[in-house]
Amino acid sequence: MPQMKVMYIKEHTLVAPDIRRMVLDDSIYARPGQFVQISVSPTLDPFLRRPLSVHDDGEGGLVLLYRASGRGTRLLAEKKPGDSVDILGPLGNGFPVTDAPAAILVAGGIGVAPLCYLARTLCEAGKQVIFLFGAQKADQLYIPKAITPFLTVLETATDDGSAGHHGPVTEVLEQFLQKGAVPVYGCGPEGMLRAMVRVAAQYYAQTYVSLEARMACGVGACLGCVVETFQNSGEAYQRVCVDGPVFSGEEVFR
Amino acid sequence: MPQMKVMYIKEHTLVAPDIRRMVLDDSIYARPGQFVQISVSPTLDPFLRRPLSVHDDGEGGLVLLYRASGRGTRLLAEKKPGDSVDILGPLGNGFPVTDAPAAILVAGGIGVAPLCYLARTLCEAGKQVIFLFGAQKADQLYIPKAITPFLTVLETATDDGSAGHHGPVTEVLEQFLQKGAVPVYGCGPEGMLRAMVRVAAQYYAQTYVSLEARMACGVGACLGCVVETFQNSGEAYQRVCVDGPVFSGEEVFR
Amino acid sequence: MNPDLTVNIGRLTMQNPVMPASGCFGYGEEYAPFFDLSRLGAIVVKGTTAEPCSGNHPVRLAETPAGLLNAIGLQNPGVKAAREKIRELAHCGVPVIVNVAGHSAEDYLRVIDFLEEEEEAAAYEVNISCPNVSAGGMAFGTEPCVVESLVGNLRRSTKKTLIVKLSPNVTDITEIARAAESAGADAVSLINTLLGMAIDTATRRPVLANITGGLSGPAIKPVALRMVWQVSSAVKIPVIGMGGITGARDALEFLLAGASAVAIGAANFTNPMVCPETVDGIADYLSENGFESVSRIVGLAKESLRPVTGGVCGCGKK
Amino acid sequence: MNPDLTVNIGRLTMQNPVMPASGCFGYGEEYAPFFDLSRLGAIVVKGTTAEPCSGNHPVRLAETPAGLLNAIGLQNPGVKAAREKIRELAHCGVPVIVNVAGHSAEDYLRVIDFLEEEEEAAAYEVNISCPNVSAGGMAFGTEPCVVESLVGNLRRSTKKTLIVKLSPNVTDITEIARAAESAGADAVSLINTLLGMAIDTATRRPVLANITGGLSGPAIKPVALRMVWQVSSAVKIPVIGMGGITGARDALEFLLAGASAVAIGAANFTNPMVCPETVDGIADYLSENGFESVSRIVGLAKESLRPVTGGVCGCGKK
Ligand SMILES: Cc1cc2nc3c(=O)[nH]c(=O)nc-3n(C[C@H](O)[C@H](O)[C@H](O)COP(=O)(O)OP(=O)(O)OC[C@H]3O[C@@H](n4cnc5c(N)ncnc54)[C@H](O)[C@@H]3O)c2cc1C
Ligand SMILES: Cc1cc2nc3c(=O)[nH]c(=O)nc-3n(C[C@H](O)[C@H](O)[C@H](O)COP(=O)(O)OP(=O)(O)OC[C@H]3O[C@@H](n4cnc5c(N)ncnc54)[C@H](O)[C@@H]3O)c2cc1C
Ligand SMILES: Cc1cc2nc3c(=O)[nH]c(=O)nc-3n(C[C@H](O)[C@H](O)[C@H](O)COP(=O)(O)O)c2cc1C
Ligand SMILES: Cc1cc2nc3c(=O)[nH]c(=O)nc-3n(C[C@H](O)[C@H](O)[C@H](O)COP(=O)(O)O)c2cc1C
Ligand code: FES
Ligand code: FES
Repeated sequence: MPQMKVMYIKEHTLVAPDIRRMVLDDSIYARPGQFVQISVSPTLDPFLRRPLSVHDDGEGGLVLLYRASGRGTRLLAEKKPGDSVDILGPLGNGFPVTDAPAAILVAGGIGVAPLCYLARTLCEAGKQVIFLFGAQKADQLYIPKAITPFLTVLETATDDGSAGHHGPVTEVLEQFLQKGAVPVYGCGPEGMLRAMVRVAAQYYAQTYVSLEARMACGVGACLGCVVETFQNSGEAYQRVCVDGPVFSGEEVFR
Repeated sequence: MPQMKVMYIKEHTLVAPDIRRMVLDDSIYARPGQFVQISVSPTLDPFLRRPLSVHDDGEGGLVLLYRASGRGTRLLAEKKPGDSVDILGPLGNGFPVTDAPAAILVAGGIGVAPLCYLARTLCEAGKQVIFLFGAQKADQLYIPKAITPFLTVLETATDDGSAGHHGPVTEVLEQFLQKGAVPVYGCGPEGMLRAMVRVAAQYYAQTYVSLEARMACGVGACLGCVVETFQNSGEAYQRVCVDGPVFSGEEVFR
Repeated sequence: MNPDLTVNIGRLTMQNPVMPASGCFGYGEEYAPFFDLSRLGAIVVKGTTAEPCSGNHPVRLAETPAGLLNAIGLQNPGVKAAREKIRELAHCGVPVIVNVAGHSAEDYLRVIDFLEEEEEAAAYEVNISCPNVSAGGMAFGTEPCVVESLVGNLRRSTKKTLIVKLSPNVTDITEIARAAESAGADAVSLINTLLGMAIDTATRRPVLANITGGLSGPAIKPVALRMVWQVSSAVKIPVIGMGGITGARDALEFLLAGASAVAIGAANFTNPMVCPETVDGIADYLSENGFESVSRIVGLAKESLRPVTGGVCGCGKK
Repeated sequence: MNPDLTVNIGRLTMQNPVMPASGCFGYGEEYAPFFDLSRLGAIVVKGTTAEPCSGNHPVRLAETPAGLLNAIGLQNPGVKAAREKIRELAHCGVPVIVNVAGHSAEDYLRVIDFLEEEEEAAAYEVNISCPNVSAGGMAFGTEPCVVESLVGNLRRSTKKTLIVKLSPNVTDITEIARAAESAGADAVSLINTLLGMAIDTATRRPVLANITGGLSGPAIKPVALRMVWQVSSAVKIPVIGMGGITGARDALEFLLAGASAVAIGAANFTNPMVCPETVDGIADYLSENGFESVSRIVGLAKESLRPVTGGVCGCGKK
């Protein structure tokens, strides 16, 4: 059940260029893949909350990882430890956990945010976690040290070759799929997700993608955040905020 | 010449209930009675700057004294030392300094703000300064300790009798006017200023009042802040921001 | 003593003057986790059409200064499926007002015919003002004679409370309000969204797939308030005011301007508790200022402008 | 290479497309301390009437969410005194556009007659859209036939560039724009303020002495942009866009929507440097995106929507 809660910032650190990690003083009992709507200003401008994935949650408090890109997230970036933020969440469906003994997680850029919490959860459920992380260049490859023990494999790829594989992360994905078709979870730019779903389909691997959409309510009431889905008979719009943000790959890309 | 300047907050202290003193790291070379337009938020809401009097200015930097009353000033109150503020100023005409060897300053509530700087300036020019300060109750009678050496006389009055004279400050004014008609400077609620001008007129004392008006530009361009003035032939509107905020009493009250 | 918050709109009695606006509260279920829905005066559900409607292509939303553009475009499951949701919602013990939409006069009639026997549909709000559909919608709401004929038809088809929702995108909204009144509407509600747009300077394209959308939120409050002021002087039927309300103070402005009740739209998105908070805030204001009922303040800002005749003072104006 | 920012509006050539809007920049002198006024494309001065006009009673201003209500009401020293100020301003080397206002058709003609021989008055902007005066003003701006006759009269009286400033408080602004065009206007400028109001819940009275006022500032940008988009498709003469511009990004939205130039109003109050900053920002955008002139991006957001015909792909819509 989503709640509206005022929380206090415990830590707020710049962990990579433009990327910040915010640790809050309370948990919201979220599942991996769920998100929150965070209020970035106490005034009427910017007007809307901003959707941010749960990067981690539990006893240590809720953790967010975000890129200060636009006006709202840049305002958020100015907050200091001790400041309060207003959080609505947990929202959305979250990643499904299958029976498979292993999973491949494909992160693109800031799409790494929700996948870290998923990685920890899968590992703690006794599964092997293959974590593939692509970004434009090396300095965007931020992965918290605390996460690495949960990963069976961590491979990176960069567009400019400044770290890991030189090329799209989906090329690395293909190598791992050749070893066995396990569920593939992805979060990142749409182009990456499309490629990921296409590659996985060749190996009959199930895919789950976490999508982004412009949101107003975040709870399913405004019908603003819809994505076209291709289920059963023809097209239909589903709400990214409650029917998603996680969809199975074939549902949204074809 | 007014300038737009980003300054940093050196001190920001609650000095009386809801009343804060803000010391900035730079001077704007203001005269007593001038004011600044301060931006209270980096966002588009609240939209307008807020006019605040120069409480002091000089080597120690610009000092403001304000009551957090509405939404904008409450946002201002949240700023911390080290934060920046955007200041437009100095604006307005300021208090005229006459040849008279003494002056009476009548402050009502937060109207004390500009009169402190005037008191210091008059004293430094070798004049006697009779400072009369009225408020609703004792805890609103804030006067900075640094100012008291500049005052020849300091008398207070409260509506509830919790400090000084029990009754309107203009009753105290009358006692001093009986001793000799010197220029009277006032800043405070309109009712107090009207009474002050009426009382002073009985003793043929010249009055100067600092007015408030809702402002947009603060520089004379929008014609939004006008007050009706009664000069020469009939009524006319004058701009509080550039023709004022200081007017001679008979010009604006009759 | 607690002030009396009751409001009557046609045959509908509401325990307080606050309702979520159409399209901004789903069918209530999304906000049930946040507060007890029975605290509301009423609930207005999403624009309902005779047949299911898939709405506009995304992108459907754009944030603007203190506001929000939307181009949802009447996505709804159709009146048949909506009926089930309305029944469920009515179980919460709050009157449900059905926002009726269509692309033709016929469409509106079909929705009303379908729901007429349903006790759970307490009233209709006829949306002649949606800017986000190509045919119908706003097109109906800008010509007094068209409004009069449409509303007249609906009036003959229903005994329920009939509210007509007006578009602000007109030269003279009082003209449209009077047309609705003379055709038999029990109340008017206003304003729907202002037609607006946004352009993305990076892609150099409109942000919304639909190009234009409806502007709502605090940005439009001054326009909405002015229209409520004008319309409540032009008609005798009650006015439901909305447009940018974010809490009790805004709601009170609308009541003082002449609205008998208020609806809250976009602010639900930023604060899911805004409706109950507004109810409480109105009650507090009435108590603090010694008004025994909310009806006492409806239009009060107009009263104060009336010159006091034969009394002590003049009108304050020279 | 520096992009070419030149814009032509009728006979008027501006070195860049940015000007302060009428009523928001006095006669320039107030902003001269902040920057060199010759950096502007033009300056539009306050609404000028034949006789001096004292304007409305205060309170004249009310802040609203991301916006500002004003009810100044055409306070100005009259065309005779204004001429002196215009002469002084023209010395700064920037074209002065005189905003012409009046309470009758006769009034407008008198202002133009008086200024016609003045070289310093480079162009007229005819304000048929001021919401803050009881007679005239907006009343002129809402009926196409009234607009056509008024503008026709003025056209016959002047050889100077004639810009007609449109009111947004109408059902169909393109109708009014076309009337101005067919009567011989060289350009239209839009939007003037939206009619709005605010109520003080403490005093339970309207904040403005005039009760209603004109809404400007970022809040109205989406409405203004939509109208510029519509009007620039409906007429062939240039459009000067305004409403809520606070910097280059906003200005670019208007240019992309079809405006040939832009005016900045309320934002001058919060940032006296907004005009020159906007000029620089537009130049930077053009350079960064490889456009050699500002005219290349005028209306570009519409181009991108044109289906590519006979080409590789379809229109992107199913
Ligand atoms: C379910 C979900 C989870 C997300 N998780 C994260 C995360 O963990 N870390 C992270 O850095 N980002 C995440 N995003 C993207 C993040 O929401 C946007 O970067 C952010 O909203 C941009 O706001 P802004 O104020 O910086 O930009 P502005 O351009 O000022 O935003 C204007 C409006 O557009 C919306 N918007 C702009 N970009 C996006 C976008 N990419 N997705 C959705 N709305 C957008 C904003 O929310 C706002 O309403 C997530 C998005 C969604 C939908
Ligand atoms: C020349 C001048 C000097 C001033 N000096 C001081 C000072 O030194 N210390 C101090 O505490 N106050 C001073 N004031 C009053 C101060 O400007 C207001 O208290 C403040 O603007 C209120 O803003 P708000 O956001 O708290 O209130 P809100 O109610 O949110 O303000 C809404 C709008 O109304 C305007 N407004 C509201 N109250 C006033 C008011 N009393 N006067 C002018 N505009 C108002 C605001 O500026 C804003 O535009 C001065 C006013 C003027 C005109
Ligand atoms: C996302 C969204 C969807 C809406 N859908 C409808 C609708 O279906 N029918 C309708 O009459 N009004 C609809 N509206 C308009 C609102 O009911 C309301 O009139 C308007 O938003 C102004 O109020 P606000 O500023 O409080 O949002 C919608 C508004 C929004 C923001
Ligand atoms: C204080 C003020 C005074 C104005 N006076 C005039 C005027 O005299 N004539 C006119 O045509 N428009 C006048 N306007 C309207 C502006 O020129 C402009 O059209 C409008 O404010 C929208 O632009 P903005 O949102 O950038 O302010 C005035 C606006 C303001 C805020
Ligand atoms: S954001 Fe409102 S339905 Fe998804
Ligand atoms: S505030 Fe604009 S003229 Fe005074």
